[in-house]
Amino acid sequence: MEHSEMEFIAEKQKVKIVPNFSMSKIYFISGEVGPFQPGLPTEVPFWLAISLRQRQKCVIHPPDWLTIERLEEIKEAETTTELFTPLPNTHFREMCQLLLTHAKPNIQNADAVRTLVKDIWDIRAAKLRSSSDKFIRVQAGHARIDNLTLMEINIARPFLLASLDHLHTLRTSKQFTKKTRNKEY
Amino acid sequence: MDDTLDISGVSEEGEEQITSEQVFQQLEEIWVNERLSPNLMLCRTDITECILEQMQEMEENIARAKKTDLKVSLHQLELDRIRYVLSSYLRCRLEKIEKHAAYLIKKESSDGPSVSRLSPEEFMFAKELTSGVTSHLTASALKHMPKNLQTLNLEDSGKVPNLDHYVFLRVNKAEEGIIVDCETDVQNEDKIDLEVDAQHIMRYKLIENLVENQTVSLI
Amino acid sequence: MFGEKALDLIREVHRTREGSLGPYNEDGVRQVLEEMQVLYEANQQDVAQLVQNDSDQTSLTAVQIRHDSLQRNKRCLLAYLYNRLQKIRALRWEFGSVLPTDVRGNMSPKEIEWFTKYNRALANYMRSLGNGGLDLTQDLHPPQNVHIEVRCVEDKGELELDDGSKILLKKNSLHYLPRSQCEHLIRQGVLKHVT
Amino acid sequence: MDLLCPPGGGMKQNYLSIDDIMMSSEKIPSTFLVSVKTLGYLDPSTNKKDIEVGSKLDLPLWLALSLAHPRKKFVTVELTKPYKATYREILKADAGVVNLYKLCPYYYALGQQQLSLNHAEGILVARSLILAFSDRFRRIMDLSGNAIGGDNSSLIQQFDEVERRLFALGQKSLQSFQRWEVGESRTLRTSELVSRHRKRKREAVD
Repeated sequence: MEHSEMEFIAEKQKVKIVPNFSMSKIYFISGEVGPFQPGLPTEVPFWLAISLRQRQKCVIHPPDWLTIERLEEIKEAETTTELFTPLPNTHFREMCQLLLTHAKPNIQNADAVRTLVKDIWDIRAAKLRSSSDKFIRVQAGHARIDNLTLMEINIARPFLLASLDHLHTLRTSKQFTKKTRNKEY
Repeated sequence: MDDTLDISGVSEEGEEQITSEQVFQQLEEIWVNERLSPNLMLCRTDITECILEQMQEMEENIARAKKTDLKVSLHQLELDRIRYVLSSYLRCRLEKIEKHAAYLIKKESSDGPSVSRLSPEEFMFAKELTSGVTSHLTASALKHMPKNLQTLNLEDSGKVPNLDHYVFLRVNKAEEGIIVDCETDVQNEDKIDLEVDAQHIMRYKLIENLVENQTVSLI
Repeated sequence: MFGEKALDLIREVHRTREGSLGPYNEDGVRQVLEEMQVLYEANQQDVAQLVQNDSDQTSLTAVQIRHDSLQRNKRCLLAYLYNRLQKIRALRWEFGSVLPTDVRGNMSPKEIEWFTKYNRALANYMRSLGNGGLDLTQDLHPPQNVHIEVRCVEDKGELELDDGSKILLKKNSLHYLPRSQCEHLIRQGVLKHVT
Repeated sequence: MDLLCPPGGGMKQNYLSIDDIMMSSEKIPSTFLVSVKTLGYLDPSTNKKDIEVGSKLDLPLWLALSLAHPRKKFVTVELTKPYKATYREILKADAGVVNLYKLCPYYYALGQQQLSLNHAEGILVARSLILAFSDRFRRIMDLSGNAIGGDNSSLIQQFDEVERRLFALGQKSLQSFQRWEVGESRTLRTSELVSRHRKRKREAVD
């Protein structure tokens, strides 16, 4: 899928906003939100938060995990283990991107946060490359990939899956030689 | 204004009530699965028709309402989002149907109506498509060939979905003893258990029915 | 070797696989069909002789080679035609139901006929969705805003919007339009999305 | 990807595939076990009327596969050079530096096709193909992940057709991620086919 579609799916996630207007509940097809009271925090899907923000109708509050402290912990964990550590959100990258774009004033040390997110991302990308290589080398037919986030999967998908498909046809044809070696077909 | 835009649960005769929210969630689920699976998945007109109805109702409400109203424009945005998911889902199906039309038509008659992959409209489209391709190939080449070479069997020469394609998946419901063949030199079967929330890479063929019954989701 | 002319057609498709549709090679197709006719007639003669003298293994092999060559030529021709249809199909989704004249100029009359049929089948299907139909050639990207700002790249005359209002698409004019109503025009390069 | 269809049942599936047709036109050294009446002109090395027993001819794969079929045995075929022991050894030593494209643009696919010709070495060839790909995988992955901006055309030239497709897939995904990262994917754009078409038209006018 397109990366922008991953973002689109991530925009379904709830985020805390503080509105500056009042409005009764909205009954969307995809669920109800509100009511809205000026100054009273409420949770809405991200796409709605962005739209309200663009009209200067609210401020968006970042989730607890988008802090330097928490991200440094994650980075530390990511560096010290060989496996992928669990990230606070399966849409980690998309959420960070959306928050840094639309909730920047409410994020403390936004630039440092951005750098940390990038660092974590790069460490994991390197890990993903070496584990993909290992996967191909041992010729396993199956792998467990817990804690990989959806964007990571989406970036790796076309290349990795096509490579696995290629390897699979090579292995199938090897079996084909074995099966047909002794008999006419 | 509020009341006109209120959408209550959708009732299906004799079945438990499901809300439009749940229907939309299901649409998103089948959308992603369809996008990531190598073959055409079972047809879910129950979901798409329900969504189309909901969308139409909302469109009518919006058309009646004041354009400048904030709430109306938010509803419009949601509508655009839903239309995107639905269009992308149906478009993806159409692409697969075009690719495997002859195969799907044949399968439809061999599988019987209980496991329909094509909606009646999709079936019609597939039919028109294969007949168009056949008559083009016949008129442009086959009928000018020696008699014994004029046959064309699109089902046989057409493309078949590659069910051996690898996929990423996440487990929704636990399932034990899934066979994943370990294809090293020694061919022996390897079994694994699927734990909830675990993520795997394996060949689609091994879990095809688990995707259809939503035990696992493609990611 | 037999089948070389047919392979030339295939190479042609291979060379232009990333690009637009090349001109229909009517001459090439005719030459392959001619080669097939020659192969077929030679085989007819050999088979007639084989019937008279069934021990003649040497012409049996020749028959086999010509038979394989006939099948090969057939496969190449069908693949040539089929892959062109695939490309024409892609053009339908990019350009819309009316193709530019020079693109049409590269199509054979039968390909144009196929294109018309494809258009009709697609339109029938899209019309069947919901009450008012659903245009699947739109909404190709996830929406962000209901309205977007666009600049007109060329003079295109009047555009009537769904709500009945009309706007004039004049070169370099700026407009704020519902995304759903200008997506096609952006894809076709008439409007440019300004951000 | 069409190129990724397994051999064996693959021919039917690939009937209309351009790549498969290109691949099956590769030449296979064959020796005739029978003579062939009147088709001597197919052998450019002689002026004889017939193809005689023992004639050596490079036949396209599609024809070699048929004539070498165990039920017919009209010809015997030799494993083509790039799959023989010498080359297998080179690949084994360092698969990464070999220019596969030069050996055969469809290196893996042609190798697979020849397995079905019952060469005694079949299993060795099959193993060599698998090892070659596992060895080269990392390089293809890394290049497709780093190639943005830089000129890697010389390195890509060493990739066979499948590898080139894989490379393109990886690169496309990464480039589109970078576009997304800077917010460019939010802008609606003219379709690529349309812009290419317009560009060509402009060039034609100039």
